[in-house]
Amino acid sequence: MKLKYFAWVRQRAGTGSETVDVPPEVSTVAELVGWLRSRSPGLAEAFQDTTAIRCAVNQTYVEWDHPVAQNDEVAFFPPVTGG
Amino acid sequence: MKLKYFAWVRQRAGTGSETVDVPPEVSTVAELVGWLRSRSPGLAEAFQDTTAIRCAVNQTYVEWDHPVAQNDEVAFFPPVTGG
Amino acid sequence: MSVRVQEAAFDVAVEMAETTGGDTSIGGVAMFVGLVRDLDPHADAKTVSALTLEHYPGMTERQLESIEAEALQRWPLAATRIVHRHGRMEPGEPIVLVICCSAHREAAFEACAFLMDWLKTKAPFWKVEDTDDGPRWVEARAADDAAADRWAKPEC
Amino acid sequence: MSVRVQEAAFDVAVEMAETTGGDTSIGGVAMFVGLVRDLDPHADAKTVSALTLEHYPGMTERQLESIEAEALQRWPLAATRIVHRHGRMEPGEPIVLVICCSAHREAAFEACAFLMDWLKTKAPFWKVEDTDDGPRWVEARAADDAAADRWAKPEC
Repeated sequence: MKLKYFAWVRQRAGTGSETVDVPPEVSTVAELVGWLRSRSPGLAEAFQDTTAIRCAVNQTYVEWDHPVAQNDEVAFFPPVTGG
Repeated sequence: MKLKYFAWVRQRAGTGSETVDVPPEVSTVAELVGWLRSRSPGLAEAFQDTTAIRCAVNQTYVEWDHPVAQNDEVAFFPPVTGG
Repeated sequence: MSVRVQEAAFDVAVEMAETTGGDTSIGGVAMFVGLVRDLDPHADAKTVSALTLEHYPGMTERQLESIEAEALQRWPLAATRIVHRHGRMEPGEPIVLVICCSAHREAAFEACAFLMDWLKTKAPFWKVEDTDDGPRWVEARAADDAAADRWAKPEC
Repeated sequence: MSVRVQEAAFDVAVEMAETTGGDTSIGGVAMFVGLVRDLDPHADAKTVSALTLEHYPGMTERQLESIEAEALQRWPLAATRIVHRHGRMEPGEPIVLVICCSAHREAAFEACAFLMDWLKTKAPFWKVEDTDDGPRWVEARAADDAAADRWAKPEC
């Protein structure tokens, strides 16, 4: 699975993107976040308050109960501030 | 009194501006129009349908009962179509 | 505060740079450019080969300045500009430019729409179109009066 | 239909000419340019010396194209353009440009405001400001969400 992090999520995670093998029991965004928290202190800090984090699967905004699969591109980032 | 005509009012009047001595009994825009109608066939035609004509006295929009005086600049024109 | 009536065309980028003038409190610039269309939008849609704009020198500038002053009073604007052309223009040419600069985009957008609505109904310009059937004076649109009127009413 | 994400600045006059493309059915061009402000409008108003915009390459373009397609569906537009910059910018520099061309000014204005509201809430860009206290991520504004939401509701 390809993971992408942007803005302060990226800074806390310590990387902008990584490719990971997720355990088979991880089937939703929420479960993925739970698993990511356990991987490093940086990721634990990045995902401490998930109310401030948005998710996109394959470049489309999704909710936390959205399914994730091995070949997906999953991105995490704060609410956008463009324009 | 300085008179100005614009757009099709100008074309029908046959001139864009003229300076006239108005009789002392002409004291409002409506009275001025009545007097102008009698001055030439072109002016009579220009002022035939006054519902389609707007008036400005000294470059400010006015209604037909607005007073006019000898030194005023009085302009007649159709509804504006700028922009 | 800046109003111009001229025959010459204008460059939007130059006008915008002059209007913002390097004021770094400005966050948003709303602009509108009116262009000559080749189809008369009114009535029977004749093809328009050229447009000539007549205006009332002196009163035009007064009217534009008064409209601009009202916009500056109603919205928190850092800078505004109105450039209106007169004379002969061909389809595709710019007729009018309105620029409104503000810290916030809502004020810039609203003031720009307000100014255009008022220009259409208050600025002493008259258009004559050269059509297949010869020259024809453009008639005022009731829709423009309605658009201008909405700024006089309380918001719904 | 035209969307670009780039580091380079843009020239409004060139972008406008390319967008209208000599289409003489266009009567009105509404444009909006967002500029970098030197004051953080949020919270405690720190002085901003520079802004860096990070984005999500790939998703950004998809999102802008989808927003633009929605505008083209909702309003009778002859042409639209969105140019959004990323990277480092200083106060006074342009960040974003939206152009909407239509036969009628109402459609051009509304679509332009709609696109800006959606850009603010949907386009995956994030701003970090260099302030007196060091770099700081700009937080999303509730007012921007409210502005975007108004397009989802029936008119009052």
